Amino acid sequence: METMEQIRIVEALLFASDKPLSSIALADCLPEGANIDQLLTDLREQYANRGVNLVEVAGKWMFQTAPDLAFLLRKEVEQERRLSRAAVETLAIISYHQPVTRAEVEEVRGVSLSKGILDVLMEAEWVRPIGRRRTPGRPMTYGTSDHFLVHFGLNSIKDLPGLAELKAAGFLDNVNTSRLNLLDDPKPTEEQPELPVSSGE
Amino acid sequence: METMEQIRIVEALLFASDKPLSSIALADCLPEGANIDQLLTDLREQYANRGVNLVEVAGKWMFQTAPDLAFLLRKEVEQERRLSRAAVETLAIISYHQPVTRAEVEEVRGVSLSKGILDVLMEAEWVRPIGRRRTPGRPMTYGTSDHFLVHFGLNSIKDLPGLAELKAAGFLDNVNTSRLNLLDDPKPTEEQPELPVSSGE
Amino acid sequence: MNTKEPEQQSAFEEQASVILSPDDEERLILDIDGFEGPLDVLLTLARTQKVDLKQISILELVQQFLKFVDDAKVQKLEKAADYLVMAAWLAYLKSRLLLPEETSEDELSAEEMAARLTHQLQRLSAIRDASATLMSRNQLKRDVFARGMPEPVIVTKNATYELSLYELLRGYADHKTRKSIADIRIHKREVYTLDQALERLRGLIGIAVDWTDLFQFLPDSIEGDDMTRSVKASLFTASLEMAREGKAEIVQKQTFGPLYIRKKDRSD
Repeated sequence: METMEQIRIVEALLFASDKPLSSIALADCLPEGANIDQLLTDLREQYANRGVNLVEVAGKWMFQTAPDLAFLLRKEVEQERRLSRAAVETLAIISYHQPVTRAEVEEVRGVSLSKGILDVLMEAEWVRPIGRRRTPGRPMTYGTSDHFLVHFGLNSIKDLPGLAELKAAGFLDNVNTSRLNLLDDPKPTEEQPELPVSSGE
Repeated sequence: METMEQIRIVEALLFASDKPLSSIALADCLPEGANIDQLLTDLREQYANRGVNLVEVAGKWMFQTAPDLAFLLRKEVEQERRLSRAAVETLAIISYHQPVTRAEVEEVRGVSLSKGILDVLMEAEWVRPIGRRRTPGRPMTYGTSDHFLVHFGLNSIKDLPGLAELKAAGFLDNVNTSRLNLLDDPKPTEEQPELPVSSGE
Repeated sequence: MNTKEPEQQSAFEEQASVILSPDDEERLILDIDGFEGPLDVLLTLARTQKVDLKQISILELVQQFLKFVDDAKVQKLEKAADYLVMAAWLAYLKSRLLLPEETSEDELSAEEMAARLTHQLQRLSAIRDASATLMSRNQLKRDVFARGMPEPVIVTKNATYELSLYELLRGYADHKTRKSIADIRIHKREVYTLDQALERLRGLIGIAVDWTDLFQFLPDSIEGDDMTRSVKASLFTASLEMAREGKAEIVQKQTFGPLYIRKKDRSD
């Protein structure tokens, strides 16, 4: 099979889907030995200047409209109520600090987390429980989902904007959760991804 | 705005839309004076040999997997339910004889219509009530929907082959042609002498 | 560490004296409702010092915060719980900063406590900037869009039924085929029966005097080739029947020639 034919197949599969597809899933539909990575790179190249672009998100591939056309297509999202400032901040803390416990989020923000906020973020499928901390009380830890990556157009958590700077400044070091008791030394806690919540897609 | 930029916009709009778009709707998003027909023709040309094609159905435009690659999408399709022979025949009669009442369908088929058949066809969104006959009892008339046209890739109901064409295509091999000519060969029509049902849609 | 304390202490005081300005304090008429907790208030207050967060005067910040809580707690004591705890801690910090430090192995120095607070404020500030950056990214379904009509429709109702155009046409053709066979059975040809022919012939033959062409007796009302053929056949059969009964005579002078018939009255 010619390369062009293989590209057409990858193109058709990706175009037909409204969700990102992994290169493995795509390769399943190609003849054995097809160089899927090369095909994807070529296809991305071919669409680079079009109204639709091929992007890599959450380690998978999908077509989406070109970012510079957002002004034409932008929609005030109806169902998703606008996130409160508290929810946005909580989401940011969870995404940059993950895995992170509720108490740690509260520590960073300096205020207790009102009940609905985590619910909203989990309902939007941006945040999910990841496991439990191996500390007294075995608190649940939270992190972001693949859906979060797809929504914000990130290939992985490592691509979060400003991550390196935050890290370099020491802002992502272990959070001392003995809040308002700044006398204690922060003790590094070890994450134990027990009780992995269904690793799902 | 350059032509390429306008093509990009049309491309993105068609890609992101959840339904086929008319050239008028597309033109609304373009600068005044844009030659939308030329843009669509160019875009169709550009996608002609790709894995995805730009097609015109029911007078509107949409992207669609290239027909020769449809096999790629068949995996999902297999789970779908199949129509009974009676349902297929009823659908065929409605499409050729529309607008047609239930009683007329029964008369043409020579058997009464079991209750579920029309329901199934309407659930599949292929058949819709069109209006009411101006005859005693004001019976409901039925016809095919735009979805029907989209599903079967027809631009208009007039594109259904006539009996002569069916015969030529070998569909009617066992039928005595002279006999066939005596039968009514309804000309699919789009005119609606009926009283319209609430224009809804 | 202990030996450095006096220096650090003075550093804080210096800082405080430089930055403290009555204007700033007066401008801050604050309400708890507008804030996301005590750290948020502290951050806001720290920003009024108009310096890099690393350079803020902790002493001034403490005083600003204590004043803020004093003003606010009258109205919203319940909500102020977090703020009161923070106020108490800051008051403690303030006393540590102002008083000569006791040496202690276990506790952090006042300087370290202040540094930690500064760090916390910087961290919150940084995460806020990050969250703003995150939210300003192009978001799916808001700024960028996936395929609006995905084709491997798994959940959509529309696609529950599968039917190709071929099957649709096949269905119509099959229907037509069956219908055309049914037509042959159902549409019986109209015929002129033998009884009808006999009745007609018996009635007319008496009127005619001489030999008459059989087909002169054809009814006027018949239409169509089929019916004409049927009438002729029945009249012919009727004429044979009458001849057999001895009520008529038939003559044909040549092959395929006309048949002549006349009444034969036996009673004569």
